[in-house]
Amino acid sequence: MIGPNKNIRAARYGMTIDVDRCSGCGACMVACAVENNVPPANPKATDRTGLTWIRVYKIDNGLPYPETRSAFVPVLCQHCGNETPCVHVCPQQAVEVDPATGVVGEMPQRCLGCRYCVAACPYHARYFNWWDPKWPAGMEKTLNPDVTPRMRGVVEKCNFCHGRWHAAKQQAAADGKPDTEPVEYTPACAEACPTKAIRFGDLNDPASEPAQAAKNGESFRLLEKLDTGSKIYYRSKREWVRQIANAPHPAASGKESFHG
Amino acid sequence: MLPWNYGFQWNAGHIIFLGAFYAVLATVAATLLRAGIRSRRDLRTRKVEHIRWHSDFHDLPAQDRVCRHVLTGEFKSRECPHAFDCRECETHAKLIERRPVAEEEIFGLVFPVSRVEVLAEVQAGDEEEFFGLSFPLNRMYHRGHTWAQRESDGTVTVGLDDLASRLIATPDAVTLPAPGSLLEVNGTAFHVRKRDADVRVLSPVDGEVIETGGAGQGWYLRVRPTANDERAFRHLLRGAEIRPWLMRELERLQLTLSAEGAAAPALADGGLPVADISASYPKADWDAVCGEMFLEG
Amino acid sequence: MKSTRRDLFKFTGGAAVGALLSPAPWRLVTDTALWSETWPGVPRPATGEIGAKYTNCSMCPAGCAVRARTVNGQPVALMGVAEHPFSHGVLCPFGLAGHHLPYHPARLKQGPVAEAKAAAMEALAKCGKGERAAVLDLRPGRTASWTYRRALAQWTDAAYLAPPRTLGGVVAVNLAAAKIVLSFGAPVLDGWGTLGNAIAARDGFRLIQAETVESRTAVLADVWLPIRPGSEVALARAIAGLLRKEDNSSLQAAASQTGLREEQIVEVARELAANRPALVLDSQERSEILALNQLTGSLGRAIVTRRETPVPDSWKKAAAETELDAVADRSIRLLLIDESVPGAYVPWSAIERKLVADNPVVVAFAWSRGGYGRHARFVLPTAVYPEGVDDIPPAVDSPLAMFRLSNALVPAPAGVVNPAEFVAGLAGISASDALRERSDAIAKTGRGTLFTYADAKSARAKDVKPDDFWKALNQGACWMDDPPPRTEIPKLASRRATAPAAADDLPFAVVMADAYALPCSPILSKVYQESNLRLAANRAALHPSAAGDCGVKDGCRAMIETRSGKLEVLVTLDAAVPKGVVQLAAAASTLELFASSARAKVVRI
Amino acid sequence: MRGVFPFAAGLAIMLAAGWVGFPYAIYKSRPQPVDFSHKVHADKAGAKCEDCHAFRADGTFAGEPTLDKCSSCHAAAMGSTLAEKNFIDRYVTPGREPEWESYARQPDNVFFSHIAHVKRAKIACETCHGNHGSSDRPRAYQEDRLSGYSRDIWQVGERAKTTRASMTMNGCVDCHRQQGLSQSCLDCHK
Amino acid sequence: MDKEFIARGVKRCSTGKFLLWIVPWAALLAFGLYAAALVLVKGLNQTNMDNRFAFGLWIFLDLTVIALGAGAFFTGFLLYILKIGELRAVINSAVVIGLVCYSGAVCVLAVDVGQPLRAWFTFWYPNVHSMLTEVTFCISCYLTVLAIEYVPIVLKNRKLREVPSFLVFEFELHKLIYVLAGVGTFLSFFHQGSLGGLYGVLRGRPFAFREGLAVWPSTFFLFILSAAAVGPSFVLLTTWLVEKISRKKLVKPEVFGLLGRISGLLLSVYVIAKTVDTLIWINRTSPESGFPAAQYYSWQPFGTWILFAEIGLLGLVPALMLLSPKLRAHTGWLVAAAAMACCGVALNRFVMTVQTLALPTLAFDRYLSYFPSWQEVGTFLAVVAFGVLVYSVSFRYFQLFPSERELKMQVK
Repeated sequence: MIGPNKNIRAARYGMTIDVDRCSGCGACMVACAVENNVPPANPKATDRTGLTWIRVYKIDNGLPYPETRSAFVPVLCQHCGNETPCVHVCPQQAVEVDPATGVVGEMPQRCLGCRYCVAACPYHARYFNWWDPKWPAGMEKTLNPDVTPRMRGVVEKCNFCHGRWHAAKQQAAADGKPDTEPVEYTPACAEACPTKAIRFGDLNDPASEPAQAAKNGESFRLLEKLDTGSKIYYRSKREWVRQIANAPHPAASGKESFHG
Repeated sequence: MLPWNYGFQWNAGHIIFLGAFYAVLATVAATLLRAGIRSRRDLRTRKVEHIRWHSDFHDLPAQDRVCRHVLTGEFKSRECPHAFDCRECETHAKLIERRPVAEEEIFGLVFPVSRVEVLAEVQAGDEEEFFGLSFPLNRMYHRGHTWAQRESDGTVTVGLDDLASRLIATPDAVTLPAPGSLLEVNGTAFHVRKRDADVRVLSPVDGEVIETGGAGQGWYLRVRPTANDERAFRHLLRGAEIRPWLMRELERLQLTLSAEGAAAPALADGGLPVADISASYPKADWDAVCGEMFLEG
Repeated sequence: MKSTRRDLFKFTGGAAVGALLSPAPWRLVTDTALWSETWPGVPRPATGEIGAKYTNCSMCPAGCAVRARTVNGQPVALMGVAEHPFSHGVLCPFGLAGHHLPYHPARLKQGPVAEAKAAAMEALAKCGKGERAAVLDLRPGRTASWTYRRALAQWTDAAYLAPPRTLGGVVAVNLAAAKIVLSFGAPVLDGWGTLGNAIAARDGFRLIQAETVESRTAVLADVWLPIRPGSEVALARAIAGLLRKEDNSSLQAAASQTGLREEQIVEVARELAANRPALVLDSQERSEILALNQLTGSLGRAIVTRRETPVPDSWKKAAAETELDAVADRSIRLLLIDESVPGAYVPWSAIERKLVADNPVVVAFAWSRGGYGRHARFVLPTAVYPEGVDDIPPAVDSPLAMFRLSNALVPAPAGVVNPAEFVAGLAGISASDALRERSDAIAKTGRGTLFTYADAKSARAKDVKPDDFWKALNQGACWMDDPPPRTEIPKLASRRATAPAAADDLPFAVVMADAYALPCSPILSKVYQESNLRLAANRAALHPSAAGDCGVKDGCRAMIETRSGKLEVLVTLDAAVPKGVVQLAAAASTLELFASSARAKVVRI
Repeated sequence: MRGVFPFAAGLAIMLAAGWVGFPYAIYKSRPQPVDFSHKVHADKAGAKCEDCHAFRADGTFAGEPTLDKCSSCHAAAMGSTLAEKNFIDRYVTPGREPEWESYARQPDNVFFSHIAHVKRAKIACETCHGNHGSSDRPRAYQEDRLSGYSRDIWQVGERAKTTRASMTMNGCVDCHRQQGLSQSCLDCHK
Repeated sequence: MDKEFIARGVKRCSTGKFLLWIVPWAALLAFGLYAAALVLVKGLNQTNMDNRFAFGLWIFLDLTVIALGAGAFFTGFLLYILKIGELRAVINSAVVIGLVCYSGAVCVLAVDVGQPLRAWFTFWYPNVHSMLTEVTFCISCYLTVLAIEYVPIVLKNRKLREVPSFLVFEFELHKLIYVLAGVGTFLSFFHQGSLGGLYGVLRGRPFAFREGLAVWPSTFFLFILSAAAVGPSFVLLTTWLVEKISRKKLVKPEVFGLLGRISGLLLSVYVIAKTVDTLIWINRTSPESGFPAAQYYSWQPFGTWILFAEIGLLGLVPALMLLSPKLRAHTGWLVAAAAMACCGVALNRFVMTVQTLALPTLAFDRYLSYFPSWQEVGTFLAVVAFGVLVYSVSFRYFQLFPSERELKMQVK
């Protein structure tokens, strides 16, 4: 896409997730599903065929009981800003990085379901609709009008609750604000997190929490060395947790080390 | 895909990629079109027979495509580049120049036309025997086993040579062209059906059919040739060429017969071919045999 | 002229060219692609005016404040009320999807109301001479509970049964006051009490979590004591001994039983002694363990007496609360079970013992299939959150009395009954506007403050007219009592210890994961099925090597067998579960299994 | 001549079918519930579009006015036309909302912010909706049978007579391109 | 009864016997089509693929089949562009094989995507930077070319060529065939390459990611090489098979030898290139992205053996066998070597597709395994059956091996 015109100040929305505060309750996953009209699972679905734009993994330090210590890591689309792996593989321009927001957007209506992007994503943050979306009778009344439900056979993923972003922009227009400044809003997961472990903001704004956290010494990004320019900064005081910034270690990953 | 499409940009990527794509499409389309136009033209100009012979000839095994001058031993090996149409063959022309010796052997072909009738009466009833097959020397032979005889009235008689008629013997069906229909060299003269073999007998000459002889008179066509000078018959075999050619043909016949699963009896070893060859090889795939001998694809 | 096959070809050719030169084929190609955007099966969300409604979540005793985003009045998303002084705008995953419950596939919509009433009347008539009517109230303290008690008072020795509890009745916990919280498996940060309040108070106390499997709370705790299953009491005794500074004879025993090192136990005791008040909690509220609070100085500070939320004087003549064990066996002829709101689970085996032998009448009021409905003779459908109007008694961690309503955000289906009014009807008393009466009673006292959600404002109750008070409550508000003038030291009910588990040779000790017995929104498949973040009721977590020993693999089916029955589960491997332990979700099905003893064996299918 | 005839015949038939027959086949048309005249209301009720097609506080566009807006004047029949009578009997009296068909309704997956275009970009309603505001009778609503899109999305029919602005995605993108505005998918898709 | 359709002078089995051969394959095809229909109607949940194994058996099949089908373009290239006349003996057969492989691949792709109705978007809104776009364009174009190259073969059928226009068109088209051969070569070059690029560009999957020239990772060129190398081998293999099944001499032994030699030459070049590439990858590419290459092979069953099997046992060994004239002279060795070469390339495609996806990327990922569902296998089998059917029919009615007739003479 050609960029927005010059006098528009672009945002780079991002997140900081404090692993030490995450209780693994799953509120973010539920809030996300409710916000983005992600359907309940088909009875046959498993953790490998399910749809959760944000997924909380339970990890541990690999030591035997009783030295085992666990932590919870919410993983969502990392909105890579550097040669985004999923963008250039899509054969029909269904995936793109919005220069105005830095959000990696995906158009399910343009997607033909080849799943090349799913294979390309090292974070497994992209999900395919293996089944027709199905809500129990009457429950479709509770769907969010700001997000269209996806159909079977397409890929979908987190887009930082663009429905809320639209609403925010709409409100800005109503308040007579110009279109040149990025709007402030909060995605459902960040809003719902009981312990406020997930913080959302504009990385271009030095004052924002993610921008602050990015500088923090305890911050890291997943698969840092792949240099995907991820906009999700994780944080932990625990050394062994910070190790997940690196590639899997055969010895550790040999055994089942987390739920799902 | 198209400049007015969403997402199209005038940048190197799009131009190179789509350029290549459209180039390919264009090339393929052009090729098809060209082939189409050409074949339309061919149909218009009645070149079907010509083309059929050419594609058949193209499919003949190499050793069946040899030049007549290999038969006579003038060449070690040479593949005929003109699909057995020696009329436009310079090599052939040159060779004839270089061998006047042909004159004694080949009756009066170099004589002026005014003496044709003399020849005619000289050779009346004059028979030549090769391996028990009669190949009168006053006839000229096509490699598809037809002969052409120039009559005094300027017409040409066309018929099956002895080997051919023994292969066919009494045909199950014959379809002769209607008088007035045109023949061309290596084109179809007439159809003969024998057992499962549907044989296209190749015409030795260009010309117009004026009369056809039915079963009684042993199938023949009288043709008014389009050109009656010597050049018009230059592609036909004659005189000294007949023996080596026939020898080769008999070998081929034997090969074919044996290949077609017929218990191969001595044939070329002096033993004369019987009058009805097919009758003595009931098992042989006669279609294949005839195809082989009548040079059909 | 006769047409040849050639002509036909030509015609077809022409037709083909003509078609390609017309818009039809191209448009059809486009349209089929567009059709695939909304093809059958893809619902279209209703659009309309976006609004907000407020209520309090009644899915668990916490009763968090809720702001519902509505489209044309229909809630499409729930979130907390950030300014709320107690729940601090926090909702748990279950609360976040509460608005789906009315459409749950297991939802009950109608039942044999008339028959149930007749049968109940008949049973009542038979009562007396040792046989009695009883109401089992899974969430006592509500206005509905008062109605039950008033109704039961009409009948001779009828029993008002409530799940036994030490904390949460008149005795409440004040997390904000605690310097240390020593929790024996109580999910302090994951469903115990009010989530928002616990998280807000978290920075104020140090959390020591003693339990076998590293639960969510343990993950966030400062110290996790991985103790062997069933060794809680031993640990508590040892700590008590150390705190009393008299004997540490039990220390060594405790160390060997719990699998902790002696220094660890000593260290805990030292910390408890050093930072008072130190609050001690237990998931099963065992007296020996809660008794520690007397030594850690939390009585009166971290554990306080909570004033009763005011009720009209006319209600004072009400049946007292009795524990199920206190009722004679085979003595209940009519049992009415109110499970319209999720609450503690009482094993059916325990209940059944109390029913008369010859066809007792059991009526269950439930919003969904499952639960006690499977055992009851009649199951009557009730409204479910957010359909019903009901009040939510203060949660265990609320030191102050509270009164808040869970208002109907969507209309309840026609066929549902209100359990309280049903029972009141049987007893011939009127309870239709009990809530209003109580609201007025509270307003009359003039005590406390009223916090309204829409405008996030607090007002002194005495400045609010009863009508406005009632109106505010119905539009989303919360009344909170003033701190009592003088703190009175609460008495911790000392219940006799539950009989020690029958000696059992089965290889696995069973540990319950987070207890959410009742069906929740289908969308929770995200945490239960589409990522095994939480242990679903049909799953069992084992240590990989332990699984290897009984020949089961990740994701394969297995049978959990106990003395009291068997249950088919899917195996999940979890290195954080110690060998010799199997972790299960505390659903109705599982709780029934382990009513008698908490040991099991795992058999591959 | 004779050789060409069958080809020509086939060509002609399919061309006719494609250009004339197909549009009838692909669109199903529905009449509007009420025989509403913008012209009359422009004189009597309010000159500006916003008078009836209002914005909400959160900036969302309310679209067609609801019944209460109508019944504020049409509490009882105004005038004696049949259309008026039908309107009162069918909708006002029973208090039923007329199920208007909006010609310019975009597909479900489109997020079009009226306020951004009208208030911020100062685009006149007519630019896209043409002179619909001064129409005298509502024309039938035509819907694509397969895709369910309104016919007006394509640059055809009544709208085309009075405006050049296309309501297809290309239309939006062209303008955004000229204005140098964002053209990312999620800018306009939800 | 269908004798007049069978070329003159060549022996074909009786119609009844032919039907007997056809029927089981047709049945298999029907079953496969049913499986595919299930997938199309009910969706991809019918497969065992999932969000981690986004690609499964089918993509592996496509890559392999297209590599093997490369014989068509490469033989055409050698015959019409480099004028190696001996290959006329197998070109028709090669074309049919190519057609079968490519059409099969395209059909499977159509089943593999979640929304086939939108597949044309790739042409209408192409993202020219995507390898998949390149693949889609090239394969569809090349399939068209193959179809056109197949036309003369069909029209040459004894019965059909009695229709004058067919006869003439065949003749004229055949004269221009070298153009198509050229175009085919161009297209194949690019899509064989982009199929390799498909995985080579996945920077999120360090196991597959490779550095390269300009926009193309090294796998781009390796795939071209390997395909060109194995194409002739596969032609050789199929020809040999057909000879065995039909119990006939179809091509001169020299042709076998020639095919073997070409294959051997290219294969050895490929093996060298592949080795160099692997070394660079192990020592630079992979470590730089934070993934020590050794770890990939610590997840069983994918130990280092798979690497050696691919490059050594099924790469170097057959290459040497094909290069040695002594072994080449011996049909048994020749065929064995060709078969090994084909397996080698298949294994390479397997590693690229399946192993890549099985390996974890995140620190807390698990190593995953995948086994195709019967629907996937069924669809796979449908392609095989389809291929056998098309080839059998072509072999029976068209002249796939022009020298068959004269060879018949020679055997006697």
